[in-house]
Amino acid sequence: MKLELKGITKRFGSLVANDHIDLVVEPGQVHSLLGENGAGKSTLMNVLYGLYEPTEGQILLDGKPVTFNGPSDAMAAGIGMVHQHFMLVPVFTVAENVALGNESTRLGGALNLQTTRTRIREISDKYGFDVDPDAVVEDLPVGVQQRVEIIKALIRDAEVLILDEPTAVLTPRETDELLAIMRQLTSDGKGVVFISHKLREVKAVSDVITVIRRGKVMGQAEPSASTTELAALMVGRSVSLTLGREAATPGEETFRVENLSVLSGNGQAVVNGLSFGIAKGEILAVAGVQGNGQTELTEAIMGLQDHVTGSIRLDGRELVGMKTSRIIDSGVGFVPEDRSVDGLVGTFSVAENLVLNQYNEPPFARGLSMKPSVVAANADAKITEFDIRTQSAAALAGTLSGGNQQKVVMARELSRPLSLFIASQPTRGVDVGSIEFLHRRIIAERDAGTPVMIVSTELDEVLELGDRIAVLYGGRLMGIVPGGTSRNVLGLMMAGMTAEEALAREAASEENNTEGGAL
Amino acid sequence: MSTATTTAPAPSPAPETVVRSWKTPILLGVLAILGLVFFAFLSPDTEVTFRLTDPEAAITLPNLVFSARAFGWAGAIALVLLAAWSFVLVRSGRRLPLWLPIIFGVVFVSGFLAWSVGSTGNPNVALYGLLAGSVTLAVPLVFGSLSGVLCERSGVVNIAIEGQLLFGAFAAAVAGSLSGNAFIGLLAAAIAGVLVSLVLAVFSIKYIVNQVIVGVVLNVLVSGLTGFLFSTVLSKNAAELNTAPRLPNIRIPFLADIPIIGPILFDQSLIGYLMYFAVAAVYFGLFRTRWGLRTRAVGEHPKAADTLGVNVNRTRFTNVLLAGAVAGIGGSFFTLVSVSSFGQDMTGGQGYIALAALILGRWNPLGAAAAALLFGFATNLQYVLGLLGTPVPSQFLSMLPYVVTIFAVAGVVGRSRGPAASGVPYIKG
Amino acid sequence: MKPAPDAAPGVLERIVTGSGLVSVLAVLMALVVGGVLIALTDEDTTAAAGYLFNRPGDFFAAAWDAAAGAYYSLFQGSIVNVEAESFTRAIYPLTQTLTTATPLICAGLGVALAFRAGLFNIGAQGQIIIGAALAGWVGFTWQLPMALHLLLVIVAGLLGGAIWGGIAGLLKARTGAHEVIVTIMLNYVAIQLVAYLLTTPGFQREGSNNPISPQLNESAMFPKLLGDSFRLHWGFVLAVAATVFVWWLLNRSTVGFELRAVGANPDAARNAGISTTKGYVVVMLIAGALSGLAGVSQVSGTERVLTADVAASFGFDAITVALLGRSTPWGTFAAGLLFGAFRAGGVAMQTNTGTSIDIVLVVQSLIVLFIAAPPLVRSLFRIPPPGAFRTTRKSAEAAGGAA
Amino acid sequence: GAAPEEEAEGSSEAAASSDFTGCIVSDAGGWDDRSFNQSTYEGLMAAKDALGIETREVESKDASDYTNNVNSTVDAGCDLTVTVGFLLSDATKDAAEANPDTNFAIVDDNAIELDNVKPIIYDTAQAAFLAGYVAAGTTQTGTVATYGGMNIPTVTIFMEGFADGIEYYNEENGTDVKLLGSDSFVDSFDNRAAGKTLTQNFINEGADIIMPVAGPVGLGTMEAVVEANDGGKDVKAVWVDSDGYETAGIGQEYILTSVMKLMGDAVENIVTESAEGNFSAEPYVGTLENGGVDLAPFHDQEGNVPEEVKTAIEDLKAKIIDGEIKVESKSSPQQ
Ligand SMILES: Nc1ncnc2c1ncn2[C@@H]1O[C@H](COP(=O)(O)OP(=O)(O)OP(=O)(O)O)[C@@H](O)[C@H]1O
Ligand SMILES: Nc1ncnc2c1ncn2[C@@H]1O[C@H](COP(=O)(O)OP(=O)(O)OP(=O)(O)O)[C@@H](O)[C@H]1O
Ligand SMILES: [Mg+2]
Ligand SMILES: [Mg+2]
Repeated sequence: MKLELKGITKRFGSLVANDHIDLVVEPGQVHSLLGENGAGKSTLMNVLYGLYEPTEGQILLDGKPVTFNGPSDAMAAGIGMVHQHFMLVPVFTVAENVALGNESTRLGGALNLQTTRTRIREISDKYGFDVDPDAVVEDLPVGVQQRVEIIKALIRDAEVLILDEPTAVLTPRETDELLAIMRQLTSDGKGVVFISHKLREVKAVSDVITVIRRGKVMGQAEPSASTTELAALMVGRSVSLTLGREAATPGEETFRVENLSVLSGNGQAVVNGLSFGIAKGEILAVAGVQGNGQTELTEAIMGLQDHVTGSIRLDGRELVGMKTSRIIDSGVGFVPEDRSVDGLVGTFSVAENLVLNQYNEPPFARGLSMKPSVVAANADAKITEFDIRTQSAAALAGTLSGGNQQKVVMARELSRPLSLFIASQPTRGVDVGSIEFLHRRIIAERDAGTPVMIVSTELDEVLELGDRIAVLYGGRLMGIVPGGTSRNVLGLMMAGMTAEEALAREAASEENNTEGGAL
Repeated sequence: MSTATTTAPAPSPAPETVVRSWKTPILLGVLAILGLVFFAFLSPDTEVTFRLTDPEAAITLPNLVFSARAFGWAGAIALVLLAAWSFVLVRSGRRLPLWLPIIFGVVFVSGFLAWSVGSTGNPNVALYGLLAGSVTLAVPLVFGSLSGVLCERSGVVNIAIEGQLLFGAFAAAVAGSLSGNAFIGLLAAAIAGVLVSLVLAVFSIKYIVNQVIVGVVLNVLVSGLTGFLFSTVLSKNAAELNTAPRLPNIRIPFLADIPIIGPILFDQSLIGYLMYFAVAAVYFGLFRTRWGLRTRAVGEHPKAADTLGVNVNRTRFTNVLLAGAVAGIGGSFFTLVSVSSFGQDMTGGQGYIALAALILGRWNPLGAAAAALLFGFATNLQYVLGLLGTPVPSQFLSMLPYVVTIFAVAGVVGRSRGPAASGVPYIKG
Repeated sequence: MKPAPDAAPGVLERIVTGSGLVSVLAVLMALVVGGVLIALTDEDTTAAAGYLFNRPGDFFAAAWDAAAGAYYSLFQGSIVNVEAESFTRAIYPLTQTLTTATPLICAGLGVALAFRAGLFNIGAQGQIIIGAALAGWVGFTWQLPMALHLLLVIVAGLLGGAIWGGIAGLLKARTGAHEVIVTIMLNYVAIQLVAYLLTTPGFQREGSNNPISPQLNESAMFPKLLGDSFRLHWGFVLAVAATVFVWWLLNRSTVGFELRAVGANPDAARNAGISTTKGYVVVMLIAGALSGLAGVSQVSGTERVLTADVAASFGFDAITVALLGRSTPWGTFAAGLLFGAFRAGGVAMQTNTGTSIDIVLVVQSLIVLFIAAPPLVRSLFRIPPPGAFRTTRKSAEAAGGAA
Repeated sequence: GAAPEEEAEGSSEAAASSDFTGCIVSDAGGWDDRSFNQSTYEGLMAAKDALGIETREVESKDASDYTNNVNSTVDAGCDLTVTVGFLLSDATKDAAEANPDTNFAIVDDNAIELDNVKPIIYDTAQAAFLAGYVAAGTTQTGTVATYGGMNIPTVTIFMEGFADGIEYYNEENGTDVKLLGSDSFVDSFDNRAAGKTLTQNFINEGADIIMPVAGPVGLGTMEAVVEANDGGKDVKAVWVDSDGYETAGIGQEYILTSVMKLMGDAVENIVTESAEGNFSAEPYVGTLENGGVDLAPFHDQEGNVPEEVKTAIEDLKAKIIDGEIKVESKSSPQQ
């Protein structure tokens, strides 16, 4: 089935998210979309999937114009979509999730999940998915959840499959497997629309690349184009993808984690016997695919986890068992991974959010009384310093764009004397220009002599910032390697190999001079 | 592609510590100590008699007669052993089997029953009547909590159960009186419940007003409206407008003669039978049908349902209306079965109790019905103890159902979560 | 470069689209619905309806008389009695409104405060009762000098309410028990507890076994605010002070910052080192204390005695008051005054025109519903939505900028 | 229907219509409580019909209304305000002190000693005693029952008198008739379902005569009694306050008798006296002697009450009136 978009425009109020976009997806092709945050990629796909009604423009299937009044129309027409944020009901089983909206029923409306299970097994066998129809989705790893999403599309006989940033949450290995699946799908004659910020993947899998900037198509690119070319096309200027920076000059090790374990509510060890230290003036980057214990590690340090054993010492003081407020008072700055949920109160003003964890300390408060003027003055200063784009300091934080929300959190945490700085996904959802700025601030903090711990699932960022790189897998430390270690080694570690094994294998493969399959 | 011979990490040693939830053992321990003190040490030295059947019933069973002291000691020891066993299990990091708290609960309730009845002036009680009365008292609660289940499972908080019950009772009385036909009264009650729901749905779904606000206000509105109409219209024309015909009990021959459960299950009013049917139907509907799958999806993750072509707000709308019909029918129990006339605010806060039953029952129709029955039991037990002449002041007996609920919510249910999207309006796009 | 702040909306725009107009219309609509109900159930009107087609004028005249008469009495009973002989009598209704509003405001603040911390406090009723019981007991048993006695009565009331609220907060924090259920159940428990206490000699009048306490000692009473001809007492001043206090607490204090953060986003609060569990306990203690203050104003201001019915329905009305006031302190204050007026005026309406006071509940709840749904009111009266002008202006600017 | 003549007014109203205004303020129970609010109200209405006076009726929603409501009747120019229930005692006293020219009467309370307040109280236990005797003499199962709406003296006085009557019967006849529920309360005057379930419990425990003292909740008892009789049992009820045969509206054929507290008559008399300018603050105490309390006729149950019981009742009544038998309840009005 050939899919054509003609002159698609989508406005949100005065914002033009898509501006006369033309796009053709041929059967048997992987068509990639590239574009910075907020360029309008997801919006375009939502239009295509019937979730948004286009302000202008036309969708053609095999040359015939169609209109979608909702996702069910799009699905009926053979379009399937795997959303940037999974659209799975966590408490349902795989079969229930797949059946939803497409249920087969017996007499009287009773569900017949058996047929769904059978089809899931068929599809699962055909593409090697290995998905249990009766597993509850919230218990599944993200990689498997994503396969469930793909099954949802395939079971509805999708001819065109939209994948919106499907690799953001995958290990390099899982990514490889997904790319293989995409190839298998195209060889079955299906069309695939693939959205990703990871230029390497896009180059590896695409047949056609379309670049979008500020809602407009900037043009097509060859998969053979270099990453710098692609980045320049995306952003509209040449981007230095690497940050020139001084090497670290580590000082005394003031932060030490010893044999740390964290248990989840149902008794599983989600962090298992970690030991490491961070010196003053050093950045330890913690790499790993989401869900391997990074969240729990940072939360354990912050006193936000309940079942913690082992020891966390900062400047000689034991943090385990200390209350979060005391830990913050002892100079730990923390940027949580999900800013809008954990880092900000959306219905508070920007000014209030900028003092969210210092509201009760001088100069912002005296006794029980807060000093609004000081809070406001602080906000004005931070807004300027961090270039936070907001209507005013009194604007609600929830109305800011994602990148600006992140800047609010960073501004708050970086503007007090710190003895340890922890940032999870410090630049998630932030555009290239701001990434550069935030990275510089983090390095400045390091250079001021603060031990820094960065947790990131982006290998680029890990490599960019890490003076040393620790990799977590299944709650365990696979090893700590020096900054600049090759992607292959890191990828192997993220898939569960220890540092020694990974380095050994890397050395072996270099010796044999065989081509590494991994990207 | 990568040759993917991942060396699996060495099998991880069992973590040194296990998460142990001491909540259940502690609760059981406290209850066991209470049991030991009251049922055993403070046990009355009396013979208690539980009559299992009406002496005039077709089939009669012999009375249960035993010593309150012996029974109390046996029960208390069993409680202590069960509590100790739960401590042992938790210490060794094993899961508590589900039967343990259930058995514990049964032993505790029987122990309490024997102790409390034994302590009255006349330790001889009709167990069959105690149970049958509990069910009767629970009928409107069951309907009310089912209404809550239907709403909340689709993502709409229903505080307006009280209003639905009250309006149902009112409509049943008026329509029943005017038509002289109880079935028309029943129908009118369902419609009245739907009307209340309609306001809830329009305001909370269409106009995205906070669902809790709409619910609270609807209760006030219905109370005011029915109170106003009652005092201005109904009480002046009581004969024409407020003398509803009653729905008689329908006795199923033979089955109704089964001791204890017979009268409960097979000698009920139409509304009583409807109650059993409604619990089963809502349970089956929610967990075994297409409608239920969609309803639950909409209540858990409306956006996911939307992307699969389920119309979120329409699903919510229909569920809320259906819930109104269910609660309305429950309300008609007050005026078509219980008594045959409407009285101002006659539902007396039962809608709020139904809300509690819903949460206590963890948003599950069976659980909610069980919680409603527990409440009915506690209430009727309070009446029975009162009539047998207990030394406890009547006001403290009256607190029994409420205190039981607080214990149950704090001790048993705790941090259970409702449907994830309950109370969150769905705005498309 | 920072974006320029939006220009203030024009005066005309504010008048035409403003929420003030919507609120006024909401009240009007509620009054109209109530008026229709009054008219339809009025005996003269129904009589005239019998010959509607012969003389339709009669019907409408009767309907108008019924509704207008009732509302006129409502006004007379709540604001000013224009027919009164003396000035004192004329403004007496207004002072009645303030007196009735006092417990509504205090308890409403308790509900509103909890709401801001994300807790739904249905337990104001029980908190008022326990607060009143403790305050009343101190008031009629102890013999102390004036100021000290009253102070202790107030403290006792605050304490009683705080304990009752605190139980719900503590259970929520420790076990996760749903505060809606716990507070509802505690209401019933409180009623029974006080009913029991009123059967004990310590709480009953000497020589009587009616469940009614002795009158509070004079030293334990709020002085009258405007002299003895009015019932208005210093409890109202305390209600104003409580409003100021809650405003300060929410908007200017560190505690309020914590509570609001916990209410708005408990996860972010935890990450910022704010203890949500402590927050729940603290907010329920304060909310309970505010309701307890409502109990004090009843028992040692308005009613002077403790009965099982001392809380009337103030605890439940307080929920509506808080909701109407959008859980802000001054909004709650204003809503309390409005509801106080309805309650006070409802009495006169009933006495003078025989209209059932239940109509007040209908009107009150309709007001809350309509105010909560501005789009409904707007669409009924075809008022443009807020920002309708602004959007056009903005897009014009955008277009200009693009050009 | 046809339109009335335009000039209809003024013709039908009795010329005798004085400019006297009689008013009434209920307690939170409201007019339809099938208890003292209702009968007081009916008394005032009877006076209105008989004398053609003006009336105003003020129903209280809850305790916070009492003072306002009493004051509002003063404002409305009432000459006599009848307030119902001890809960209005303070409000009535305050208003009476502040308005010495206005007269008040208060039902079920005798705590006020003022020249313009007339207490109206009832020694209900006397009539309840007789009812207890009848019940004990009529029961087939040897078990009778009672329960109250709330644990307050105006309720418990019925229950205590009833209990005393049963005890007296047992002593006289050497029987062992049991009374259930002398300490049972449903904590409500609205929850009819509770009354019904409680009554079923009583029936299960063998009671065949039940006396509810709980206003409208008693209707729940009547439902249960009717159901029990339909199911082949022989169960009766004793109504209170008014003659239930006339007022209950359901199951009257099973009403053995009623303990009447004839407030209507007393109120009518007091309003009449007051309208005629003969108000006195002398407390009115309803007793068997003055007919303020009484036992209702047996109506349909006439045949079920043994003759010897009927004669004993007449005898007892006489003895109570002349003080030979003292019915003392701790809830009796203290004089
Ligand atoms: N429902 C909406 N209402 C208003 N604006 C919206 C809405 N959805 C998206 N936008 C805006 O439209 C623009 C395009 O957003 P879109 O989500 O399509 O970006 P994207 O290219 O997918 O970005 P990312 O790479 O971050 O996923 C953004 O400025 C966004 O804020
Ligand atoms: N649902 C929405 N409704 C209204 N406005 C929205 C919505 N989502 C986003 N916006 C607005 O759209 C604009 C762009 O949002 P978005 O998060 O996509 O920006 P972005 O391009 O990613 O910004 P940044 O570079 O700061 O990350 C912001 O002004 C934001 O406030
Ligand atoms: Mg963005
Ligand atoms: Mg996107």
